[in-house]
Amino acid sequence: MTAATSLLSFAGLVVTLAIVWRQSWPGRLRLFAFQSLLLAVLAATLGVLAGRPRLVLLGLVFLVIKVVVIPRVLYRIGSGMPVRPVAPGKSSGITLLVAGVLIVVAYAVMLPLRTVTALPTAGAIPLAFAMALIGLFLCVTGRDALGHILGFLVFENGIFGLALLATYGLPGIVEAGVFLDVLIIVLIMEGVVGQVRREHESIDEPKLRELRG
Amino acid sequence: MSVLLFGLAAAGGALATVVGVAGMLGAGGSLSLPGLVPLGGIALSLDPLGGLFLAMVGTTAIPASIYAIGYAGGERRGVLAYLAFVSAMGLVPLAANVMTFLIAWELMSLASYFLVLHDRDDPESVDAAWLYAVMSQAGLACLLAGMLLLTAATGSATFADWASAAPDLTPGARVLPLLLLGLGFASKAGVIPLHVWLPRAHPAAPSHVSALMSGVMVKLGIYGLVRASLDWLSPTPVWWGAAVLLAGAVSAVVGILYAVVERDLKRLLAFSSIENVGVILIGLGAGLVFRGVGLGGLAVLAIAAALYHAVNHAAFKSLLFLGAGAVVHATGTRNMNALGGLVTRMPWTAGCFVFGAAAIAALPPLNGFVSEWLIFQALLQNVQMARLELNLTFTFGLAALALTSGLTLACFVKAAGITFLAVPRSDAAARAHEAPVSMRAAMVLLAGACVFLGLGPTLVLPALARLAGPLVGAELPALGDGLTVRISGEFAALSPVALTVVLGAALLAPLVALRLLRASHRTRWYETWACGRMLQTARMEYTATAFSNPFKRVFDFFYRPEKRLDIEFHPDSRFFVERIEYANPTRPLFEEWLYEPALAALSRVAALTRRVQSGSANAYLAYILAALLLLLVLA
Amino acid sequence: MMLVLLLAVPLVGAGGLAVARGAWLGRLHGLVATLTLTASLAVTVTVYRARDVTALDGFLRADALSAWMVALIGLVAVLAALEAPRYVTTAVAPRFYALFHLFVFTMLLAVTTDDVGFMWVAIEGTTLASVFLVNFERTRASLEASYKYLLICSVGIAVAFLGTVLVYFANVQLFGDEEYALRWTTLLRLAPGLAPQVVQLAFVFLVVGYGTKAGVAPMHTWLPDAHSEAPAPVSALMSGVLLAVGVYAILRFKPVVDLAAGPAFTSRILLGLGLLSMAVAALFLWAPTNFKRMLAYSSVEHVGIACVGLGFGGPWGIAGALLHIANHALAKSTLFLLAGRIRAAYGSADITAVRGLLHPLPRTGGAFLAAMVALMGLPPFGLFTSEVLIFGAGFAKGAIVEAALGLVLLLVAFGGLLRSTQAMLYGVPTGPAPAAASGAWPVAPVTLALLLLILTGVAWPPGLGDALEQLAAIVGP
Amino acid sequence: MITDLALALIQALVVAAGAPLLVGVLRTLKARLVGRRGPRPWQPYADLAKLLRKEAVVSTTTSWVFRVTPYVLFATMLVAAVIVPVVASRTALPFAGIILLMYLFLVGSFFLALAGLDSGSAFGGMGASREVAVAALAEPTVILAVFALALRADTTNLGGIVARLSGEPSLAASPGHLLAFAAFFIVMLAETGRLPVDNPATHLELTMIHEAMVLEYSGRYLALVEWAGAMKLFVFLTLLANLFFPWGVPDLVAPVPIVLGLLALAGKLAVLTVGLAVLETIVAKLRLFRVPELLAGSFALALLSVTAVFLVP
Repeated sequence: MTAATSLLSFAGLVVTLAIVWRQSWPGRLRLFAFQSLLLAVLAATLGVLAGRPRLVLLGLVFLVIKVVVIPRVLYRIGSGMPVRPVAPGKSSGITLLVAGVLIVVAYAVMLPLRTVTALPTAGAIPLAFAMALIGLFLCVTGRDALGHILGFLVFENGIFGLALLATYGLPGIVEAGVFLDVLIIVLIMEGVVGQVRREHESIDEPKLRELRG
Repeated sequence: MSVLLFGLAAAGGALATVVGVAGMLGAGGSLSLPGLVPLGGIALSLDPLGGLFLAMVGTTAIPASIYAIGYAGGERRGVLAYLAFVSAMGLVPLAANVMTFLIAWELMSLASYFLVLHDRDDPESVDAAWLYAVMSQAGLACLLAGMLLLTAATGSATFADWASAAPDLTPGARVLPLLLLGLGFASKAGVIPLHVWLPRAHPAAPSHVSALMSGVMVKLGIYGLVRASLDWLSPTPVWWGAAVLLAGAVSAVVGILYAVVERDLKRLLAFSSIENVGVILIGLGAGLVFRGVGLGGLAVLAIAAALYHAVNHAAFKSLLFLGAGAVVHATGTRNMNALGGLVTRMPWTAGCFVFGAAAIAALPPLNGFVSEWLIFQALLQNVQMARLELNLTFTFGLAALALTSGLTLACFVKAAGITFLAVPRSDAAARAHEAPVSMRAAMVLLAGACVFLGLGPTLVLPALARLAGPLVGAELPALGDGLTVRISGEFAALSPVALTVVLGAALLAPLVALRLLRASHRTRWYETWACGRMLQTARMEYTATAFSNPFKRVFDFFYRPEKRLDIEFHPDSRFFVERIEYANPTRPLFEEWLYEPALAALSRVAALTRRVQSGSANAYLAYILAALLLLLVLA
Repeated sequence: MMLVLLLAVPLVGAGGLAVARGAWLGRLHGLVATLTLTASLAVTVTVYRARDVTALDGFLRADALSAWMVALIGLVAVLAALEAPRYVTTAVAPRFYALFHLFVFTMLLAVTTDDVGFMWVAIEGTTLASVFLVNFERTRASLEASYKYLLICSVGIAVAFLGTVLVYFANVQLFGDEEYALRWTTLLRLAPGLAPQVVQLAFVFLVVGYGTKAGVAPMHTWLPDAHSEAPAPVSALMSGVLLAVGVYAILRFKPVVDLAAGPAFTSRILLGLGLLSMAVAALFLWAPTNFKRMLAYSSVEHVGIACVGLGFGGPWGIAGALLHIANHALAKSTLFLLAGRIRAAYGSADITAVRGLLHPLPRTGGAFLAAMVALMGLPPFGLFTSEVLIFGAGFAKGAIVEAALGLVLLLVAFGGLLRSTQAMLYGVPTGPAPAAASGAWPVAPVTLALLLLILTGVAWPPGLGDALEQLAAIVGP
Repeated sequence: MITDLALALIQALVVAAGAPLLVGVLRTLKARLVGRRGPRPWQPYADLAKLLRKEAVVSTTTSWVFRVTPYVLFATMLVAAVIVPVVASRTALPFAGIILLMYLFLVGSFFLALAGLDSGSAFGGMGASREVAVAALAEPTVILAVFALALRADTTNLGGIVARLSGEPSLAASPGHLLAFAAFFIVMLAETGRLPVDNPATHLELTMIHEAMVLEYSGRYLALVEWAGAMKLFVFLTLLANLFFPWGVPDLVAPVPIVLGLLALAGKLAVLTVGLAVLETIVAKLRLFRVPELLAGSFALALLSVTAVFLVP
C-alpha cells in the first residue's frame, strides 16, 4: 500500500517538475493531463487497497474532469498563441532550482503531520504538498493567462493529492463541490480570457498592467 | 429663522451660566443614561470645576449669539453647526465618563471644523480646516490613548472612580497617561509647538465663532489639563508642574512674538490667544509645583489666579474678536494695512475695541491687570521654596511673563491704533459704516463683564479659591477683606475699587487745575503738521508692518525675516522709479522645522508604497506566496 | 426550515429574473430583495430571541455569529438593490439581476452552512458569481480587474482549501472517519483534543486563504482594481459584506484553534496582519488619485482594524471588531453608491475631475460628506464607538505599542481621506457642470443607513448590548 | 483716613510743583556743564504758563483719543505720586505695590502711543512704535529689579520696603541691592526718555522717541503732557532716592517730620540731578537698535541681583 502510493506520488512530482521545465504550452498541457491521470490512478489504488469503494468512483470522476474536459478547454484558450514564447523567457535553470527549494520547504512544513499520523500513506504527504507548492510557484512565474491557469490547476491537483493521502478523500458533498467549483473556474476563465483577448488584443501578463496605484 | 435659532443659543447660554454658577457654588448633580453607549453609557455630573467652565461657555455664548443675529443676517448655513458647537462645548465640562467626554469633545471639534469651513470656496480656509481637523484628530488620539490606559489601570471608565483611585497609582501607570492627556489637551489649548492650526483656523471662522473658539474652546483644553493634573492623576510629580510652567512661558513669549508682527487682525488675536493660554499655564504650573513641594496655600492661590485669568481672557478676547468681526463686516478685509480712520466711522466698535485692548494689555483699573497681577504675586512667592532649580524656573517664568506683558502692550497699541485711528488707508475703510445694533449690544455686554471682573476680585477670587481648595486638598489662604486682596500677609495688596476712585479723582484734577489757572479753552482745527508740505495723504501714515519693524529687527534671530524688494524702474532712466514693492515677511519657525519635513517624509513613503500595486498579476501572486512562507516561518 | 426558505428566496429569485423579460423586471428585482431582507431579519430575530436555528439535519445552522452576518447581508443587499436599476439598461437587466441575487445567495449560503468544507465551496461560489458582475460594463479596465480578481481569489481560496484539508486531517486522525467530521459544531466539540501543531499549521493556511477573500494585506491586491471597476451596487455589496464573509470564515476557525493551541497564536497573527493592512491602506490613502480606489483602500484599512480588534481579543475587542464590520458595511456601501452616482454625473472617477461638488449636487454632496465623516470614525456615527471599543481592548490587554501604532495609522488615513473629500466637495466648481441628478427619492437608502450608523454610534438600541455579548461568547474562548 | 487724605494732597502738591523745577534745574546744570549760561531754573514754569494761555491747535484727523490722552497722562502721574513714598515711608494708599506703579506708567505709554498714531503723521507713528518697543523691552528688567527688592524686604509694598531698608542700613549696602540700583537706574533712563535712550532736547526725527509722539500737541494739551513728563521724572528719581538711600525718610506722619523729610528728599534729589546732568553731558545718544543691548545689560544686572539673593542668603 505505502509502496504503491509513494511511487505514484513521486511520479506525480517528477511530472510537475517536467511541467516547470517545459517552455511550450502544448507540451505543458500534455504533461498536466498526464499528472492528472497519475492522481486518478492513485485515487483508484487507494480505493482498492484501503477498501474504500467511494475513492474509485472519485478517481473516475477526477479522470473525466481533469484529463478529458479541462485540457480541451485549455487547448481552446491557447489556440491562438505562439507555441514558444516570443521573448526569450527566464532560463528554466533558476525556476527548477526554486522548485527544488520548495520541495525541501514542503518536507519541513509537513513534519508535524508525520508525527501525528499512523497512516500507511503518511510518507507521500510531503510529496503531494510539494506538488501544490510548485503549482503555486508556476502560477507566480506564469508569463500569460494560460500560464496562470495551468499553475492554479497544478496547485489544485497537489491539494487533491494531499487530501487523498492524508484523509482518504473528503466527505462526498465537499468533494463534489470542489470538482464543480474547479470546473466552473476553468469555464469562467475561458470566458474572461476570451473577453480580455478581444479587448487588450493579448493575454500576456506585461500587457495587463494598466490598473496601478 | 436664523434669528430664532441664535436666540435659542443665547437662551441656552443663559441656562448654562445659571447651572454653571450653581455648580461653582457647590450644587452637585448627575444624570446617567446607561446602555446608550458602551463603557458605561452617557453620564453627566456637575462639580465646581466643571461648573466654572460651563459658566464660562454660557457667559460667552450669550453675547456671541446676540452678535451673530446681526452678523449672520439671513444666512442659514452655519446656524445648525453653531448650535451643535455651543451645546457640545457645554457638555464637555459635564461629562462624567470616557465615552461621553470623547463624544462631546469630538462633536465640538467636528462642529467647529464645519464652522471654520464657513467660506467654502476659498482654498486657504479649506487648507486651514484640514490642518485643524487633523490636529484635533491627533489630539483626540492622544486623549483616547491616555484615557483608555487609565481605564485599564483603574478598571473603570468613570472619572469619579479615577479620582478615588488616583493616589495609589503606581508611578509608571501615572506618567504615561499624564503625558498623553497633557499632549492631547495642550494641542486643543494651542500650546507651542502644537499651535500651528490655531492662527489659521480661528480667523477663517465667522467672528462670533472665532470669539467662542478663542475665548472658550481653548479654555476647555485648560479645563482638561486642570482635571487631569488635579483630579484624575492627583498627586502629580513636581517636574510635571515645572514642565507646564515652562511650556506656558514658551507659549506666551512665542505667541506674542508672532502676534506683534502680524498684519491680519484676526490672526493677531488668535496668536494672542496662544499667549494668554501660556500665561494661564504659567499660573497653573506654579500651582502644581507649589502643591508638589507641599505649599498648599500658595498652590490654591496660583491655581485660582490661573482660573481667574482664564475667565478674564474669555471676556476680553471675545470682545476683541467681536470688534474685529464688526470691522471685517464693515470693510470686508482683515489686513490692517488697508484699514484706519474707523474711529469716526464706527465710534461704538472703536470704543469697545480700545477698551478691550486696554483690558488685554493689563492696564490697571481693568480685569487683565488684576489676574496678571495675581499671577505675578504667585510667581513672586517662590521665595518660600528652598529649592534652587525651582526658584530659577520661577524666575524664568517671571521674566517671560514680564516680556509678554510688555509685548502685549505693543501688539494691542498697534492693533487698536493702526486699525481705528488716523486717516483710512483704503476706500473700503473710508466707506465703513457702524455695526448693527445687536453687534454693538454684544460688545457693550462683554465690556461690562470686563469692568465687573476688574472691580470684583474680592468677590471672584475667594469663589475660585473655594473651588481650587478641595482640588488641591489644602485650606484656603487668607485673601484679604471686602475691598482689598492681600497676598500672604503684608507681601502685597491691591484694591481695584479704591484704585478706580483715586484714578477718577486724579482725572478730575487737571480739569479743575486748568479752570483754576484760567487756561484758555479755545481750540482751532487744522491739518496735521507734515513738515510744511501741502498734501497730507494716508500713504504718509505708519502701517502695521512699519509699526512692528523695531521688533523684527530686535528679534530677528527668531523671525529670520526675508527682505523682498522689487523695484520697477522708469523705462527711460535708471534713476527714476515706477513702483517699489517692499515686503519683509517672517518665516514661521515651527511649520518649517517640524511640520513640513514630517508631511514631506510621509508623502515620500506613500509614493514608495504606491509601487506595491504595480499592476502585474505575477507580483500579486508572489505576495500571497511570500505571505504564506513568511507566516509559516514566523508563526 | 426557515433557513431553507431564506436561501430559497434569492436562488429562485435569481432563476426567475434570468428568465423574465419585460417592464415589471425592476419591480420583481425589488420584490426579491425585500423578501430576502425580511427573511434574514426573521432569522436574526429568532436566533437572538430563542436559540440557534438549524435545517437539513444540521447541515444548515445559524447561531448568533451567522445571524449577525445574515442580517448584514440582507440589509446591504437591499441598499444595493435599490440603486441597481440606475446602472442597468433594460437589455442586459435580466443577466445583471440574476447574477446579483445569485451572488447574494452564495454569501447567505456561506454564512449559514455548518459544514466547514461546504462553506469553502460557497465562498468560492461568491467569487464565481461576482466575476461577471465586476466586468459587467465590458470596459478595458474592468476586464483586466475581473481577470485578476478571479485569478487571485481562486489561488487564495485554494490555499484556504488546503487549510480545510489539514483541519479535517487533524480531526480524522484522532476521532476516526466520522460522518460529520467537517461540521463546525463537531470541530468545536473535539477542538481541545486536536493536535496543536497541525491545527496551527492549518490556521496559517486558512488565514492566508480567507484573508485574500477578506482583503487583508498583503493579499489585498485584487481589491482596489475589482471594487473601483465594478458598477456601484456590486462594489457596494463586495466592499460591505463580501469582505465580512471572508472575516467570518476566519472567525469560524478562530475558536477551534484557540481551544486546540491556546489564544496567543491566533491573536498574534491577526494583530500582525491587521496592523499591516492598516499601514498599507493608510499609506495608499494619504494621496489617492481615484475616489473609488480610495474607498476600496479604506475597506482594506477597516478590515485591518477589525483584525486588530480580533487580535486584541477579550469581550471588548471581539464585540468591537464585529460592530466595526457591521458599521463599515453600512458606511462603505452608501459611499460606493454615492461614488457611483458622482462618477456617472462627472463621467470620471478622478478626484481632480470633481471640484465644488456641493454647488451642483447639494444633496448628493451632503450625503457623501456625512458618509465620509462616518467612515473617518467621527463620533455621532458608529465607527467611532467601535474603534474606541477595539483600542480599549488593546490598552486593557497591555498591547500599548500596537494600539498606539494603530491610532497613528488611523490618523494618517484620516488626513488623506479628509484632504481628498475636501478637494472634491469644496472650492469653486471648474469645468462642465455635471448632469443633473434625479429627484429626492434615491437619497432614501443613504439616509436609512446613516440613521442606523447613528443608532450604533451614540444611541444603542436595547438588544445590541447583549447581542454583542453572545457574539463574544462564541468567538472568544 | 483723614491723615491719608492729607498726606495724599501734600504728596500730590509736592510732586506737581517740584517736577518743573527739577527739569529746569537739570537743564540749567547741563548748560552750565558745557559752558553755556542756560535758562533760569524756573523757566519751565514760564513755559507752562505761556502754553496754558495759548489756544490749542488740534489736527482734523484726530479723534477723542488725542484729546483724552493728556488728562489720562496727568492723572496716572498724580496717582503715581500718591503711591510713591515721597515724604514719609507710610504711603497715602494702603495698597502701593511696585507692580501697580510700573503698570500705571504703562497706561501712560499706551495712551500716549495711541495719541501719536492718531495724528496720522509719520512722526507720531514712528515715535509710538519706538516708545512701545522700548517699554516692552524694559518691562522684564523692571519686574526682576522689583523681585530683587521684594526678596530682601519681603514685601512689594513701596512703603514697607523703605521702612524695612531704613531700619537696617546694612541691607542697603549689600551687593545685590547695588546691582538692583544700577538696573533700576538704566530703566529710569529708558522710561523717562533721558539721553542714552532718547534725547529730550531735540526735534530731529531720527533720534526723538518721546518728543515724536507729542509733536502734534499744542496749547493746554502740550502743557499737561510736558508737566506729566516732568512729574514722571520726579517720581522716578524720588523712587530711586528713597528705595536705595532710605536715610531721612520719616515713618510717622506729623508736620515736623514731613518738613525734615522734604529737606532730606531735596538733598537727595539734588545729588541725583547733578549725577544725571553729568551723565547726560558725557554720554551721546545710542543708535535705536543698540538700545535693546543696553536693556539686555540691565536685565542681566537685575538677574544677577536676584540670584545674589538666592545664592547669598
